[in-house]
Amino acid sequence: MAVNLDKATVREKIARRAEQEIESGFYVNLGIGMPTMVANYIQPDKQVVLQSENGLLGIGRSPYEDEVDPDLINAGKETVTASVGASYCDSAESFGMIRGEHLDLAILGGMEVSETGNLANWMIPGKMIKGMGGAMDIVHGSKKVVIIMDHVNKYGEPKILKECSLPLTGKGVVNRIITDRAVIDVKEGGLELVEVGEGWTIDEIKDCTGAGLKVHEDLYETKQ
Amino acid sequence: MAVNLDKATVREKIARRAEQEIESGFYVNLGIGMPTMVANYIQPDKQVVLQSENGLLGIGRSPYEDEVDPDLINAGKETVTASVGASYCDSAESFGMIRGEHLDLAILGGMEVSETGNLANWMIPGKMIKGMGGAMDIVHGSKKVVIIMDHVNKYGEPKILKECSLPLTGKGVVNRIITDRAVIDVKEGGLELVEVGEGWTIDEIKDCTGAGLKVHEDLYETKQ
Amino acid sequence: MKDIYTSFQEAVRDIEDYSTIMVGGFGLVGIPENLILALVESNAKHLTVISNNCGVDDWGLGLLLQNKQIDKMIGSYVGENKEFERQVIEGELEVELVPQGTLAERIRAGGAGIPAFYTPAGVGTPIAEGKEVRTFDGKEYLLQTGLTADYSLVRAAKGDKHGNLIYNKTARNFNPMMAAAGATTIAEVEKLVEPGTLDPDHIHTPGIYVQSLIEGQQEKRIERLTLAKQA
Amino acid sequence: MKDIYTSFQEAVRDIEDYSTIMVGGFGLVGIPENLILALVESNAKHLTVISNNCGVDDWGLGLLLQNKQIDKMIGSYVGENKEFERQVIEGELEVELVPQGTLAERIRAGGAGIPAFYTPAGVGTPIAEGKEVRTFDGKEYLLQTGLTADYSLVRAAKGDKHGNLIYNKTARNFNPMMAAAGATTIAEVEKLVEPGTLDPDHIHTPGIYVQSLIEGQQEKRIERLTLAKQA
Repeated sequence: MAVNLDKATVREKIARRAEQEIESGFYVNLGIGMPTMVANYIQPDKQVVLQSENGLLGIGRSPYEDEVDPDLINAGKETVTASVGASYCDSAESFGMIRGEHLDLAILGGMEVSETGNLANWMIPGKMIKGMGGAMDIVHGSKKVVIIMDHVNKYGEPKILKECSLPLTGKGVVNRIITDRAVIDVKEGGLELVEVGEGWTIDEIKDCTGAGLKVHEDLYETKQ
Repeated sequence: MAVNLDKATVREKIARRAEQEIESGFYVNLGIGMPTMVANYIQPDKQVVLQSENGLLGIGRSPYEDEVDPDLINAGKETVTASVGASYCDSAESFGMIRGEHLDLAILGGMEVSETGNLANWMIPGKMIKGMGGAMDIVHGSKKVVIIMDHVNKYGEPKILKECSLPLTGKGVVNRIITDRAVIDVKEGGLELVEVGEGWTIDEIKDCTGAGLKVHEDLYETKQ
Repeated sequence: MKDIYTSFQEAVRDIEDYSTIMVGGFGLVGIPENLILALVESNAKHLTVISNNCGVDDWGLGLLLQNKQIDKMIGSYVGENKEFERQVIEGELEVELVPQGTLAERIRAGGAGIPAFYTPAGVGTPIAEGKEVRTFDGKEYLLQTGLTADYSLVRAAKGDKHGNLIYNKTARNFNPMMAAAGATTIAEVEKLVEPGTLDPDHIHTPGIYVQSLIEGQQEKRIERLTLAKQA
Repeated sequence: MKDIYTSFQEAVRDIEDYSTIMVGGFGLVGIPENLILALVESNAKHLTVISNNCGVDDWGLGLLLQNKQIDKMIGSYVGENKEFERQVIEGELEVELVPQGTLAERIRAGGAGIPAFYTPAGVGTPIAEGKEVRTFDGKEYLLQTGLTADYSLVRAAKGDKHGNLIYNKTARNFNPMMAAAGATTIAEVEKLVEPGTLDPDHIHTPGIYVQSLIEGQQEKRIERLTLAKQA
């Protein structure tokens, strides 16, 4: 049975599930928007270093008013602080770090994901193009790329598809998709449903997914 | 008339002439061996920054005994000091500086130079190969490359040739050759004799040069 | 050895119409504010600007846009600027979008004498159109070329009179690569000091890349002030 | 988060026969002296070593040579070592000579996920044999590939327990690029400090590149002591 939750609750739910992808000791890049929220839910016992592609390895919490430094922002252009043991670098080094696969995990937003792990998340033809920013580099640069997004668009249509209809950000780059309804892995042979959200059935997930889904043998419901 | 000078005097003579290539404000790379000696003759009124490809921009004088830092050497592995306003960098940055043509001048030693500006200065077939070090990069990296060497080898044979017989360090890279007997420029149409050393005639220089020489219209004798 | 200016107008005086200019900064952080203001005043037109972003409507490179000085913009994210959108739609402004890491690397390559390199970013995307795709070790990569500029305008926290620069925190971003990739690099520094004042191990941009310097004070506008909730 | 060792033997324990190892330093400056000594003791054989030089007969990588642990050496200048010469002539040791700037850039590329790039160095020389030559803007360049290693052994002046490293003067040289290009990077530091002690703007190698650290004291042998004449 479908579940109706307000938007903020949905976003928090997705962010909390995404947090479970982060292991202690990981270096992680969180994309702009909902992925940035994931930082708020990182368990305090995990030692995690967040990278910001504008040249900060070790993003700290938001600053108190008297701590604000206009020279210190994250890739979303929000004021931040640096964590203990952080370091700054230039953008070439920062993306060398990304492209060289030194990050353990990247969590990014998505518009569409295909069954072969193609990702579209940067432009809609006919709309003004704002630019891809660092997304096209980041999808190639992490040991694991996790996309977090709503399972369907505002018209109720699937965002997980056989083929993306939008221009790609990267080809064959996604490892896992986390939505408000399910967790799906991109495998050699196609998509695999690994978790079903509370209140949803396997068949309902299949119905709102635009590509074939194998069901993982140890499928379990998402714990909140 | 040929001139006989002891080796040290010849080297000093060449080094002093090479120093005249350096203008105030220049960034200069001096090769290992005789080129390094050029630093000793730089006029005190010239502001010159010497680059060492192992990561020092601003080589200073040799250290006094109590100034020696084993972590501070030049590319010839000699202990040095850093000049006021110097900076250190890694080898990739250092060669980026070189390759990106940020240096005004490189003065290097040579075994053979051809009339098209080819340089051979790193290996003699049949002898143990020690490696090219930074020479193959440096010859491509400066706005002007000056080779300093004896005009002839120990058998009295020309080292300036139509074609190099030794394996090349770089192709078409030399701008000027300074020897104990002459200064010769590499031009589009071939070699051009621009200075004749004291005690030498133009014909004598032509005789000991293995390639055709045009004579520069303002030819004058080297001032010592 | 370097030109030390006291007037920003003078610092940018030689920048002519049709120049290619790199401008440091990420968002509004680390931008050479006063050099940009002077460039607006200079009214140099038909510029090609290489910068990660294009400012906001009323600050940074947005001011050059308002004044219609830019013919072409090369950047990775230009979404903060309505005038930008208008000029693109009207066909007044040409845009080349480059993935941010590729942009950083192309500028680094330009300054370091690397004419081209391969990168995975953009394979299979619209960015790959017209570009060579080549496989190394079973993975596809795009050929990308180095970028250089006639002028680079950068901002640093400290600079000495030999041109050595030190940046503050994330204001470093694209500035060091641009300093190296400009035929003429003009550095706006918050504090200009005598040579020998800065620790040679702390220099981010070696002086060889910088042709002139000028000290100035910045507004340092904040785009998205985000504060922690007071406990 | 990082492995902090107190025994150099333990630090190199996992390095197996047939590993590819990058070793920082230029001449004897900036070499990880104690890690090399431990590697000699470990007796790991058939190593491929990537380093600008190969030590001298009785110090640095020369000790690995003496102990016949190296199958192949990739470097730019190997002329300070008689045993090296003997092994090459006897066919015991394979050598790949790479121009120094190309070596530095290949290692940087390896760490930065760039599979290949073009460089002018070596065009028209024996280095170009078997390599693609390509013309950009009328000038010829060689295609060179990135280099990575199973292990990188580097030395820094200071390191913190998050793996951030700061180098001293010209002891920096190849160490930062190698730190990034090693699948596992082991840092020998002169002084190990707590996170937060080092200024984030002064870090040369961000901790992400470093997997383990060990503090040790170095002899810092000088190859060519050159002194100023006392006035």
